[in-house]
Amino acid sequence: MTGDRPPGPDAPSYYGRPVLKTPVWEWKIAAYLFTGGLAAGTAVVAAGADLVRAPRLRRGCWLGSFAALLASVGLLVGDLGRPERFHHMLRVAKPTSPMSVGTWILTAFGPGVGAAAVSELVPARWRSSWPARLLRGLARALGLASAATAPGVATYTAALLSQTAVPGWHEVREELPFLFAGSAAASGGGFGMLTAPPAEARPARVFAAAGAGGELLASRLMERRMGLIREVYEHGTVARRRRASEVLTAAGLAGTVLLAGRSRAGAAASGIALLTGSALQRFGVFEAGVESTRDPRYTVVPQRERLDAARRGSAVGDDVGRPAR
Amino acid sequence: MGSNMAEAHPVGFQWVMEAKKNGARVVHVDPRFTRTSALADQYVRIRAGTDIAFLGGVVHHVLSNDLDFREYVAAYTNAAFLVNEGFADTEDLDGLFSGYDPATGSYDTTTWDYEGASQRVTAPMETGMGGPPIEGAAGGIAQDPTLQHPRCVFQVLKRHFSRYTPEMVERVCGVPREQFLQVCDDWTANSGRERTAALIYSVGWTQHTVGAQNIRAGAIVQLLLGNIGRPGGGIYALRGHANIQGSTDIPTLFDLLPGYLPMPRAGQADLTAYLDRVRARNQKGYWEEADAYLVSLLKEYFGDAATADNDFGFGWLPRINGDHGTYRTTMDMIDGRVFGYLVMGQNPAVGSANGRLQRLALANLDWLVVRDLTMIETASFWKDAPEVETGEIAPERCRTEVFFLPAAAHTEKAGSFTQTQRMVQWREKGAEPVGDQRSDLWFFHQLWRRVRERVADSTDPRDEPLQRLAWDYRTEGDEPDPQDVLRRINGIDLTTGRTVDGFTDLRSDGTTACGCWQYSGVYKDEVNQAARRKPHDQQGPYDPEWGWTWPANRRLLYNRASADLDGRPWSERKELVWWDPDQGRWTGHDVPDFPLTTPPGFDPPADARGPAALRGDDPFTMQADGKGWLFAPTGVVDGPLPTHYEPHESPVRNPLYRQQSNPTRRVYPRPENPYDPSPPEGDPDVFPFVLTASRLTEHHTAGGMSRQLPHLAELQPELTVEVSPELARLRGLTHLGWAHVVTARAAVEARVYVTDRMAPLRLDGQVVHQVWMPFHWGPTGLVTGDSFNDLLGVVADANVLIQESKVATCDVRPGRRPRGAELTAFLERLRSRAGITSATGTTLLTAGRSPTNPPPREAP
Amino acid sequence: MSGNPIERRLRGWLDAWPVYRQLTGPDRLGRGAAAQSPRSAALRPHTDTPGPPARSVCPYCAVGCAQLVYADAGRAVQIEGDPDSPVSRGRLCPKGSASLQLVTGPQREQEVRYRAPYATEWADLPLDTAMDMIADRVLDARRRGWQDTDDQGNVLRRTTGLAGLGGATTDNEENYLFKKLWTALGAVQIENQARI
Amino acid sequence: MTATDRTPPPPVDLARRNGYFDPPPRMGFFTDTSVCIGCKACEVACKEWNHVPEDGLDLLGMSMDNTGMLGANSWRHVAFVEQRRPGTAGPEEQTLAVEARLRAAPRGGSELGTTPLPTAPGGAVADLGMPTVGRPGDGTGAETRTDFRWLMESDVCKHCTEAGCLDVCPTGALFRTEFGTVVVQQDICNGCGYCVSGCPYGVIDRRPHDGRAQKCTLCYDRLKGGLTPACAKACPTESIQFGPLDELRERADRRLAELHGQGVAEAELYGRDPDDGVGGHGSLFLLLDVPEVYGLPPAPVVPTRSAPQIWRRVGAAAAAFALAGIGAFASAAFGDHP
Repeated sequence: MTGDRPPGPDAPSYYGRPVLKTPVWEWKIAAYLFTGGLAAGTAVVAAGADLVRAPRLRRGCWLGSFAALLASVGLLVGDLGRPERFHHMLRVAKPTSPMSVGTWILTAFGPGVGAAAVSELVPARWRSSWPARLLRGLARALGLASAATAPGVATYTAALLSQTAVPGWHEVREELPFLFAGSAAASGGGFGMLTAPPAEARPARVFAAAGAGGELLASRLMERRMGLIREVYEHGTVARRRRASEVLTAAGLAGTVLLAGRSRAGAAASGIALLTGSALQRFGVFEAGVESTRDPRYTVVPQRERLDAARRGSAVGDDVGRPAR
Repeated sequence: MGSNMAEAHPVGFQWVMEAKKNGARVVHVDPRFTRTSALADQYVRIRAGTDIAFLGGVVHHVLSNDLDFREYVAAYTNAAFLVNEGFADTEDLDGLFSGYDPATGSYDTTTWDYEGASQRVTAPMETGMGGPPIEGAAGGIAQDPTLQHPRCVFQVLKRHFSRYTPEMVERVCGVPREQFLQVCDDWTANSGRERTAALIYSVGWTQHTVGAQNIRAGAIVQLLLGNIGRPGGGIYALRGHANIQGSTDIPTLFDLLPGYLPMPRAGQADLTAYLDRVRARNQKGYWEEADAYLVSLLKEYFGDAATADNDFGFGWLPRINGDHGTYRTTMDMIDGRVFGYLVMGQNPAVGSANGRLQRLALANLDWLVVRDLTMIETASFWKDAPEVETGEIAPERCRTEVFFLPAAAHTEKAGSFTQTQRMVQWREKGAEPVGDQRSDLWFFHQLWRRVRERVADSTDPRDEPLQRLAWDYRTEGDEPDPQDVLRRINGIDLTTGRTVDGFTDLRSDGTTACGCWQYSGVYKDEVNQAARRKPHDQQGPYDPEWGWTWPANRRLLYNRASADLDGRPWSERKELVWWDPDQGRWTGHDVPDFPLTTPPGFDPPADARGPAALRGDDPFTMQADGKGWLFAPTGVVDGPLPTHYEPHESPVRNPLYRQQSNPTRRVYPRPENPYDPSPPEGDPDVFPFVLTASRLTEHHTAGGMSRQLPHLAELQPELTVEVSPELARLRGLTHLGWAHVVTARAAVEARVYVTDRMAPLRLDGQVVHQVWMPFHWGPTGLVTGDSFNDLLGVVADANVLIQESKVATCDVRPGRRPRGAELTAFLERLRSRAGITSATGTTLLTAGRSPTNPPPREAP
Repeated sequence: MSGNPIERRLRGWLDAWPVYRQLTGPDRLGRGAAAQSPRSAALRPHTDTPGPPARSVCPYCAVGCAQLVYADAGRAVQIEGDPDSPVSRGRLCPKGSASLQLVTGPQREQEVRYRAPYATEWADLPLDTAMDMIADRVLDARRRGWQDTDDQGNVLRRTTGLAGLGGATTDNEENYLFKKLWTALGAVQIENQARI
Repeated sequence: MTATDRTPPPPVDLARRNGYFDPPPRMGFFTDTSVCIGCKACEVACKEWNHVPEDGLDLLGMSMDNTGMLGANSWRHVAFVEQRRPGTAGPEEQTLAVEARLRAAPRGGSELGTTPLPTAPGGAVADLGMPTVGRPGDGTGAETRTDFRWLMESDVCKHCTEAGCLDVCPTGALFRTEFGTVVVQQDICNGCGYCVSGCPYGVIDRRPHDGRAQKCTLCYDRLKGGLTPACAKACPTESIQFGPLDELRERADRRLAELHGQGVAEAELYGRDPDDGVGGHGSLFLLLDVPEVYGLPPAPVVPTRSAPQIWRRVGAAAAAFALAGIGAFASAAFGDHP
């Protein structure tokens, strides 16, 4: 008898109360999305710079990566309800938990970045000593290994958000990894452009441009495919943040292509635009998820539509939800 | 009816739900759609205080359609008995019965007699439990077994309710005709040989100026349908406190001694005079043996000092000569006639009607002792009463000396509670009290010890009973062993020193001592029977080995009525006890409520008295005539039959009679206790709505045991007032907004709940809005709020002196109430607008004519 | 498997690490047995008290639901329904279920509180002193309110100087002594919730 | 979401699949709302046993519901719906006032069950301008309310066969017990909060100050002692039944058939079907209306089912990211210099 009730956004609810809990994650997690992506992006740039012998780019990016990593760890631990138990993360290795997967990826990623950064910090007068050389060699190997895990660091956070019941994150799971990958690359490249002279920073620019382009593309694609959840993405702070992000990213992209190769200032401006765009994108997506849990319709309506569609299509029940009555 | 069982007695409600699963039909009649209504098959909305009109309608329906269980009615009730020629009905006197005295506001009940018998007592509080005495009941009462005689009870009843038609029910109660007839159909269809129906009530019936008659009306329906004394039938009073049943059996009440023996009255010079008032010399049934019960009690009270020569110490008992009820006493406190007050486990400052009256009384005492688990408003009134805010009570001017003594909790002491079906259940001690926490047993023992010390050398005769008081209970530490107290309550055969087996062992010659005859058997064989805990899945459906039920561990009273005239169960489905001709005795699943060897066809000799005078078809063994009373010739002071009277405060003119309200109700005209006059005396303009109240599942009474507990307080954190969407629109109230409810006495603020569970009623072209509030709040605790009871006035049922707290008139206004002196002024303004003085509403007689000259009746 | 204490220790340490249990046991995904902590494995209900529970009755309404009171060192640790009861079959309503909080919560007063006439605050008072004072006041109020006869000369031999209220929440045995003592004192004003 | 990524495994031997040798049968609840009297004994009994603190002395205005939602401090929640017609939400007078207050709350009202709403009842809502159409006192109202009913439902953790909260927990604090139930181990949980968003039912939440995730344990300790969970034991009307899940499913089917036979066509089972989006519940419900009316999601799917899809996309994105990196440097190493 309820099957013939016209589907629509005016679903019955329990006094308008949300069905889901809003995420307990605070701004720290949104910030981590950015710093994690930055750590990954800069690690890739640093390792690449190492390989192509671009020392200033390498040095800046390893240090940047390490700083972003430290910030990430700080933010992650700080968001815990029981920070002193952060090491419990290493108790299990759960493939079903993106956070567990992420923890292990970060565990693999971290030491190399740390070693590389420490090695970069060795004062010039000690560099030729044998322990420093040993460290350098080790750091290089470890840094390259870290860079190999960086794509994981850059993108697993999309899984982290998507594999939740939060409509604003779950519904965009197809595009979110690309959005985040692009965002990470843009920020990593952008950071590279900021720290190294244009002459050395070309790979960073290419990387940043690819990332920014990817990010913009993914963002547009994501919006086009949205269902009801579009309401959340197109309204309020979320929409403002993401619009700003897109403008900055686009500007950063243009700057990267047109200016950054020529002018240090242009490179810096473009890099800052890309970094800011990346950060705003993360906050926008994060907040979209939070916002989407505050109204029961985003949870209920798609489910009800699916259920009703399945009932119309099949007398025995659908394949995702519940049996027909 | 009159009960919100699912909310107030949730665990008891499991049996209703189980019955429903087994196919029973559940009907709920209530002013408000409650959690009980939600689970019922049918919900009937009724105007508060019109239950008798509804039930009278059922009686009318049953009688006019010949739907009564005729065999049962003719044999087991007094339907065939003839009523005195002088009797005049409310139909004759426009709402009054014969014998009304306007000067005293009471009845001379002599015209209500049976023909051929006589009764001498007019007040039920004079007769105790056994049912009022009827002289000559053991002999012959004139009767017409065909039920045709115009003066036989059956015909009197028929005539009395002749105008209680479905149309009249609709006019009075606001119940649509179809809904009412559906209830009638269900009730009658589920009564008779094969089926029985149960009736459940609570204080929704008792807390009215027609409280006793509400229950009488239910009893009449159940008797007519053959639902008394039979499994699945009956009338169940669901009581609200763990031991409220016990505290009436073993009473802490002014008018009763243990076992519903009445308190001696002024003028009863000796034991014989007392007994002659309590029971007739030639009546039937077990109450005829009241002498054995009283003498055994006196032997328990005074031990060896009670002898046949000194009337067993009867003379030491104090005498009453009127109303010493809790409200009267409260008013006496205000008037300075009471100096000290001991309150234990009760919270009158917020829990009794007219809270201001209560608090002003507390403020005028010399001393007050409060014993409770937590700090309650009754102990702290001098600093947190609303009257402190209005300036009526000032701590520095309030002389009441207050002792707060922390009490031990139920887990911290052993003892017995009697639950609502008369089952006495023993509690073991599970934990230790801490600090100064003590049991009440300790308190009374210590108080006795100290008092005794102080009067030990007295020669004043008034100290004699204290000196002679038998208080030799076995002690454990510094308090009596409760098992020993229960053993003495059970009764001791003084010739052997052993416990008696039951009340039939008690003697009037001083050879037995018994604290409460009713509880005789609870310590049978020197074993605490109340402590028995044989699991229910290891015994039969009546579980006789769990606890102990008075009387005689009998689960169902008057169960002789479950068998037909020949002693066979009315039906196989409904068998309970029956006559076994082979053994020559009554037997069955329950303990038979009948002399065990009196056969069904027994006709006693003319000179028989007491239990021996019971005929084989007299199932009501405590009644003087052995019958179930459709008509109460005595014992009910406001009429032999229930009659619809409007509540004391009502916006509606009584559609049935010119007599508006119960003409015998007890009014207390005092400045602290103003009433809103009802039609025809006053107009319902200022207080146009009907106010009613009840419990929430999540709280307990005035909240002393729930408002302080986070796990309960969070479930219902604030006082609310429930109104219908229609009333909300009418008064501009919004859901969750503030409103204040005002009566002639007080204004109380609460959060508004706009809900479809409330709905206005249309009667006779008049729309009546009802307003509901819970009454659990007060100024202390985790969650606080105004006290609902402040809104109520004190006006009482004359039979039992219970106040009418289930219905009053009120207004609801948006916003918060005025505070402090403004509040006083605000109320004063409203009262003057409504013309309310301390005298309004106290005119009892409104029939308008002399009762001796019956006026022509108005067309219905 | 090995007698080497270091190896044993290492193995014990490894066994305590769920990741190791995941790799070596049947719970590969670490969502069940492998993730169980030692505390969880050893968990027991706190009704595992030294002695049997006291068989009690709920103190709220008059349905008379049976309760089991589990106590440890004289203090109640859990109160729940007694399934043996034919009345309640082990069930309790929210109030009955809150009984533990009722008897062990911080709202319980533990000491005598005394408010002298005209005082604006509570004061302490030893219990014994309080009882002596109460006994004196009871006798005094009794004396002042004493009535030997009524207007017509009928014997009353009673006092209306003191009143008592309570009983619906107290035990039969307590009520019995209350009424008995009150009656012996000649006090007639004694009431309880049954009339309210 | 369009389709499932895989067919759930049959729900038999759930505990065995999670590494227990010879486990007891899977235990669960069957909450039959058709006999619920809304007494909230379950809420209190649960809190008393599990030492769950109060969740706020907050008048919510949701009929008799002052708990509002399951949460860290409410492991049982009794929902109350006053319905004018089946299939509709509660009365608009109440919803209007309540919803405004919920929207103003930091977590949209989903903090209920954990913490009180920050604004006082009525405080957030000015006079909503209730329409005063019609003459005052018109009509008795009774005649238009023939369909009126009052639904009550005791909600609890679903103990899903495929539990979103458990799957995403990175510490193993949330785990599948030998009884097939889902429990947070309080000695392990570090309060990462992932489970809160992993649950498609809004059940689990983090307790402020304590910092750990909290929800119904199906009285794991009591089960270990062979006892019935506190809520089921207290429930006066057997609205909450506890037992082996297989048995409960049969009981639920019988009860549904019984109600359908009595003409209660709107009765439906919730969480009964092992093929649903979470592989079926460990705690089943018999509802008298669509789940939305009780604040339940009508057809939730455990997010874990999207994991393969998500990881494929993540993999592709990571590859693209890596390629972009490699490409950038390859172009630098081998390409033309600017």
